[in-house]
Amino acid sequence: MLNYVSKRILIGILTLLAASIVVFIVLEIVPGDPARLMLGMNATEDAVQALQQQMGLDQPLLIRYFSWIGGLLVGDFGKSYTYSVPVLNLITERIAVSLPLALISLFLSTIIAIPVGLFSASRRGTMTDSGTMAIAQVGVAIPNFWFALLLVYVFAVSLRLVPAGGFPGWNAGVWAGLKSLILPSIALGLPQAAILARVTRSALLDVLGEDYIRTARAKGLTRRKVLYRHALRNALIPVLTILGLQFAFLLAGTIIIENVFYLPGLGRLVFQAITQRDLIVVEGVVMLLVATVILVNLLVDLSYALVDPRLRGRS
Amino acid sequence: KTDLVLGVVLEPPHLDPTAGAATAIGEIVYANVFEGLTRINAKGEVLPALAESWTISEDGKLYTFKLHKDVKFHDGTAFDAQDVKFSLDRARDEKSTNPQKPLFASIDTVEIVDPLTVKVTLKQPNGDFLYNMGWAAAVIVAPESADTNKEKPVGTGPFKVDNWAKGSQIVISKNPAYWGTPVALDKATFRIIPDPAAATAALLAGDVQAFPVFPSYEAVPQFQADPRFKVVIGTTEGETVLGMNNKKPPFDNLKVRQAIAHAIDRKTLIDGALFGLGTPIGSFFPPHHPAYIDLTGESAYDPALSKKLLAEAGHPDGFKTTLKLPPPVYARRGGEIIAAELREIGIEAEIIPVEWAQWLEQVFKGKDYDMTIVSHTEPNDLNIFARDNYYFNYDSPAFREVIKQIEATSDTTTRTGLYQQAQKILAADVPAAFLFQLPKTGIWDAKVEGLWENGPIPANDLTAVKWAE
Amino acid sequence: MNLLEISKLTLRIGAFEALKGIDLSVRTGEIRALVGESGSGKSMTALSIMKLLPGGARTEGQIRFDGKDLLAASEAEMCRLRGNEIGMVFQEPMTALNPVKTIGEQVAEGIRLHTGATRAVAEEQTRAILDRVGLPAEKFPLSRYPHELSGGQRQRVVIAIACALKPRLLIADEPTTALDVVLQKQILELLQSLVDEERMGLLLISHDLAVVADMAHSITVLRHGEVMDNGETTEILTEQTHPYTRQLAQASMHVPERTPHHLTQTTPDGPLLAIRNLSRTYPGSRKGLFGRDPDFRAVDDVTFDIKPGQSTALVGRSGCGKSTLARMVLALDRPTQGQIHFAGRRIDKLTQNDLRPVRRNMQVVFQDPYSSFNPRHQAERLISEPLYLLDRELSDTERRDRVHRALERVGIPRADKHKYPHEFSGGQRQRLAIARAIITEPKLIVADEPVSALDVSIRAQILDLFADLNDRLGIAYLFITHDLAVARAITDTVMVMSEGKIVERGETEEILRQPRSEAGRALVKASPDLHKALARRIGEQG
Amino acid sequence: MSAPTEWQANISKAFSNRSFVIGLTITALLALMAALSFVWTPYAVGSFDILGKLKPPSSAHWLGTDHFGRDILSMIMVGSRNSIAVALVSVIIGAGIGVPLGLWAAARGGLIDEALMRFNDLVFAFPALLSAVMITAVFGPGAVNAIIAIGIFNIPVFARVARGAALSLWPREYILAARASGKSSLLITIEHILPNMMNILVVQGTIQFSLGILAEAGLSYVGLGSQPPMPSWGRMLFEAQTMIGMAPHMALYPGLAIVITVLGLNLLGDGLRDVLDPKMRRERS
Ligand SMILES: Nc1ncnc2c1ncn2[C@@H]1O[C@H](COP(=O)(O)OP(=O)(O)OP(=O)(O)O)[C@@H](O)[C@H]1O
Ligand SMILES: Nc1ncnc2c1ncn2[C@@H]1O[C@H](COP(=O)(O)OP(=O)(O)OP(=O)(O)O)[C@@H](O)[C@H]1O
Ligand SMILES: [Mg+2]
Ligand SMILES: [Mg+2]
Repeated sequence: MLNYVSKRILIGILTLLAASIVVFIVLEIVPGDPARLMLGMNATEDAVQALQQQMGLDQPLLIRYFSWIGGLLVGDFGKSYTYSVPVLNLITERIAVSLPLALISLFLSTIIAIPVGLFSASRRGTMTDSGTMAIAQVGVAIPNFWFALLLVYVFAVSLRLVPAGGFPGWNAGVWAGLKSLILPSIALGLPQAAILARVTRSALLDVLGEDYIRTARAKGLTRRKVLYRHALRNALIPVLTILGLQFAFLLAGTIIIENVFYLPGLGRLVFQAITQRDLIVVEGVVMLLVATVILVNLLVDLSYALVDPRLRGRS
Repeated sequence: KTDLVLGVVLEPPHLDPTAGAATAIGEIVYANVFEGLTRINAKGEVLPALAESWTISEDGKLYTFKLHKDVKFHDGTAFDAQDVKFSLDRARDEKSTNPQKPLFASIDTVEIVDPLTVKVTLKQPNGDFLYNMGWAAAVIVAPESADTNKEKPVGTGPFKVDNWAKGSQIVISKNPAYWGTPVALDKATFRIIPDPAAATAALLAGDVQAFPVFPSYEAVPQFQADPRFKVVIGTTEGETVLGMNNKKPPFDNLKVRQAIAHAIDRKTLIDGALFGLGTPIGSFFPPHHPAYIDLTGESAYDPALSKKLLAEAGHPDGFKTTLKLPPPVYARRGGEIIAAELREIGIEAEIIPVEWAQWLEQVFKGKDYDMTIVSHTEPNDLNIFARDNYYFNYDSPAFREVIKQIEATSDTTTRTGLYQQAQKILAADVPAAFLFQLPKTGIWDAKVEGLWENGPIPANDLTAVKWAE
Repeated sequence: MNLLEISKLTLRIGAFEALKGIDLSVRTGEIRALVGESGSGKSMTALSIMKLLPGGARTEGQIRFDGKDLLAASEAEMCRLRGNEIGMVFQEPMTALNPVKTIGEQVAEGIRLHTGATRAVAEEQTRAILDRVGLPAEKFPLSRYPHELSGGQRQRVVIAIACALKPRLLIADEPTTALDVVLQKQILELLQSLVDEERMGLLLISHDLAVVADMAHSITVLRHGEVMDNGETTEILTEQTHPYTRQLAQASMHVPERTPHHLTQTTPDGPLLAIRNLSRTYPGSRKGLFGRDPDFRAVDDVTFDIKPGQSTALVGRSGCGKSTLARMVLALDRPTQGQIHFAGRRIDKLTQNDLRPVRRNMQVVFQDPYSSFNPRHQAERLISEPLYLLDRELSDTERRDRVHRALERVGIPRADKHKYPHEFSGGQRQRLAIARAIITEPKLIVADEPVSALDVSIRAQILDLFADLNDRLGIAYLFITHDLAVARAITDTVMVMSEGKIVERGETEEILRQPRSEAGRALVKASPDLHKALARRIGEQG
Repeated sequence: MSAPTEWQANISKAFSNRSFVIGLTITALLALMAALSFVWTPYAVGSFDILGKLKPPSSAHWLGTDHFGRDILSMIMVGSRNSIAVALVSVIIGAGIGVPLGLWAAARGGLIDEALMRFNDLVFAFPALLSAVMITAVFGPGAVNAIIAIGIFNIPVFARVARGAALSLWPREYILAARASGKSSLLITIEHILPNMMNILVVQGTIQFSLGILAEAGLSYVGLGSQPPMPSWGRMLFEAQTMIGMAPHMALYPGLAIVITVLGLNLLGDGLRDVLDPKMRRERS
């Protein structure tokens, strides 16, 4: 087990390293000079050069790469070109929005999807089942940004129940903060819930076809008891897999949703940083996201072992 | 009520106007946090600021500024001639990263006469000097705080920066130790809302009470119809042009450029891209300026003429070209309309959207483009057509000569004549097709008073803003 | 009154009539065998009793359990009966247990459900029943998960679940088919003793007469959803009045006619296949941070010869390394140590290309007639695949001739060559597999359990075919099986394998009569044998 | 490919499958609409009518007009071409590169397999939209770059599916028999492995196709997809966003077009899976 984890962590680190090289190279060939962008159309050439020097952009590529990587190792993400504050500060400020957003949507989609999946599976073949699954099928097809648009139109513009967007900051109070995350979380979470509900249902149905379900029924368990006691836990593996994938997806989904609701999250930071050619911020955020995805995958794999004892002793 | 939430579209990268060109910086700090020797008011006039008065020598080369006394920076340090010299020298320095370095190019020396008097000697007379000293890039900073102003701006203005939640909002509050007339607001919050739809929603929902430069033209009628809001369509210094690469065939041919200019229907363009809110221009000059002359007739919409000109230029069937568009909505939407109109006369313009960084790199610096649409928002920038190596690749000795004369003249009537002469040259040479003056669409709560109606420079001067009873 | 009384049970699934008016009864304390070929409806009968039929199944007729009509019973009543009054054991021990629950939980679940016992009490009972089925808690703690048990042990857990509450009727649907003969014997004995002890009725389902002949008091023979024959075991087996029963019995005891001349034949060239000190190790699975299981020797220092035309059986319990050995012989796997010589040439180090002439002379038949063929190819293309090994490209007529000859030899009409695999029956498919193996006219065929997936009657036909080909074409066999009856039927010599080693070898008859090794004795003792069972029955009756 | 009888059986099974029939109908209508748009649309999509802008649906403009007075129905029709082309080509790219990679890894195992899995990890580790943003930052926005961005993400998906399917096929006895017939891995892969996983690939292809439509819409929505004058559903939504208060129809119809298209493809995929995927078939019986 330990061995497995350490191997996975090693692979994760190698993946991160590869990712860092890819990101660095890709961003290196992005056209556009951050210094010129900052100084604008009236700037003189020597002012631009002076600024490049200040930012360290005149150094050769390799040196910049290694000093950046070296910094990362000690937790120093470098200093933003445009904001000229440590990238880490920017990231931590933004994570305070993005992470709750992703987690709330994940929570939302889970608490909706799993009961719906169970409900549908337990009524397999009935009208309720097909009705629920038809709704889920439509849910899967809805692009989250469009859904977001409709939500804003209905709940913020027409009914004025919630703010249309923006984030007052957590110092304005937890409730105020949460309130501004409600619509975005729904926009992100509901389409995901549809996917998850379908996966839950089909995983349950797969499991319900297994021999041990028949054994359990032969013991005298009712259908419902079999569903909860035997099927659910076995169906969790595919559900967990999708949950893991979804988390990565939600993180990416925040990029669009944060723009629709003008939330100051990581997604908008990275978007803005790319247009401003604040490459060091882009690199930092990308590394963070990649690391998160790797970590989440690892956690999901470890949680498999929690669910399924067969995977506990594996190499 | 003594607090106000304002919406701004762009977040400033930092808050030091002497180190970055972003208009977003000026929109927060100009006149609120930082002040210069002079300042520019809502009408575009030059007024005294930290310099309480000045004298100009006969030859127009020596300016003697008398400074206000008892002025303190936000950190409590005193303001004096030392700071003025430091600021001006720093901006002119070889290592300077001031975005508007040309503003200081005419300065020869800066001398301290006494703590409240500064003498500035110019290399040659400059009619715009006092105006230039009123720009955001020319504000006075203290040597102690100059390097940290990006994050913790320390100025002499009536507001101090309280808090900056990156990506979300910037809060400024009243500076009780201000040397001048105290301001009415205790607190102002600039909320950053880049998305037009969100901006509309935020105003409607009352989350923000003022949007001095509202990003969505199409939503304007909706607010005009709503008595809760005041909608003010003002002017800006933004002459919007369809820039053409004057050295690159076929744009090196005057007839081709004329054909393009005549193919554009400014009314359709303004209706389609700006929902009717811009003013058409026929040359590179703001319509609100006293020296403005209407030259739109020179390039009136006439597709038949365009086709004829094209044929004369040797392109009877038109040609294929590209149109690089930076992100603003006037460019992207305008570009779509212009491309469609050019298609009518046979010119197939492929639309290439670019980001600002790319635009600066490829179009502005690299001159690697055929056509582009951009708004030149700097005030008093007629001279860009006289610059060497500017991205239009326009080269007219006659025009240069006129500009040189303007710069050396302080007399208003002479200048007016020269300005008009310059406008005519441009309208005839068509180095770019002149489209419209960008409007400033301000929308705010009907009870808010004192916000600028026009945008002579990018600023949200809050010194006179208050809530009506 | 009978404990279970089924009368005129008809079962329809969609338009298909799976059961057509079945009559069947089980008395208290009786062991009733339900025998029949695959698809005859045995499992459907069992599931009808439990009312656990697949969706869309409709039943008619009567199933009386202890006088109560089960078909009319509500689902709640059935839940009370299942596991309490009627227990069921399923065929596949590997999948019949929930992999994520401990065996303790799974056994205790039924106890708690029906008796409402506290956790502690239920645990006590669980211990007792697991102990009874031969899984004492000292050696097999309740906290074990199913994957930590072997197949035989899992089947014991399934039996423990079914018998935990001492049901009055136990249904065992092919409880041993997935196990090897030695385990099969143990499990059957366990069932027998449980039934004797508690005086349960047992409905024992099997496709093999020989398996049940020993145990059952009475037998019902099923075919195509109809009862063919029904009666006391002795009567059924000795008199064999019903033709179908006779057919089944004869097929079980079938021995192909062979001329054993090959055995004595010696060729000057020496052996066809010579294996010397062959071993294959699999790396041990990793354990924890530092350790790793020791390497596992699946085949351990094996040496033997096969002469041209000789038919050799390789027998042994499941997992002893038979298939591994076969794969190495076929050069589908490389040995860790040792040498393989074929027709005088060392082949274990040859490249794929150099192997071509060898492969031409050595073909293979696998166990599963269903997965041995690419479902997308026609019979002609399937069986001509090895022709690829010939040095020259065959003309179309030559190819067709060869295909026809091979089909003819295995007894499949030429016209069928355009059919797809799913259009053949299991037995026909195995004939096709043999046709594919002989199309290059090889000298050796390696057959890995070629008949164990087939019903007895079909098995007999395929064995005849193997024997015939051996006779007519002089092909040598390495015949892998765990079924001694099969070995006896068609091989000259036999090798007994145990834990990777060959522990005994010799002439088939002799070894099967008098095995000397322990492994050999266990195998022989456990093998179901209709002859012996019959003899015993007749002896008992006097 | 498949045995003819199997085909016939599948086809009749398919047409009694509700998901398949509905999905196929929607998809066929979409394809028809795209094809029709080449020869006819109610209005030309390049012509502006600024005076007639933002008109709600009427008999002249069934779905109303946009901010330039263009006919939204015509834009949606022409836009479908764009969506289909981007999604289809990126599926082809993904399958064309991913499937051979997956097959190769499954046939060789060992280091190559490991390398492929790590490559998959790497691509999967990047949030998709982020990479698309980076790719378009380098090459500029446009349909071709959207295709590349989406296509790159399809590669590991197909590689993984192909590898998984191939790994489950390799131990089959008919593969062993083919090996015993001396056939090379390449030949076995072509003759036996690939044809037998076609079903799974077709199903996966449908799924990726519908994901591609969604992805293209997302990219266009943030301005990274195909550029004007080519209409695109995502960009139509982007433009509608600021006008949702006065012209909700501008946001409604392109969004519905996306939802219906994706829904149709998903239903088709579900239906195909029911019909073709043996695992599901077993589950049903
Ligand atoms: N779910 C189902 N739907 C339709 N037909 C089925 C179903 N399950 C079984 N059958 C059919 O019912 C018949 C009887 O099947 P059953 O499982 O009882 O056979 P069996 O005698 O147990 O065979 P085996 O020895 O192979 O287990 C077979 O023809 C089978 O194809
Ligand atoms: N690839 C492998 N890796 C590790 N161990 C293996 C591998 N293949 C087989 N083994 C182990 O080697 C032993 C022998 O396996 P083999 O398949 O040869 O048995 P067998 O005698 O054919 O059994 P059966 O009668 O069940 O087919 C078994 O314990 C098996 O678990
Ligand atoms: Mg059965
Ligand atoms: Mg084996």
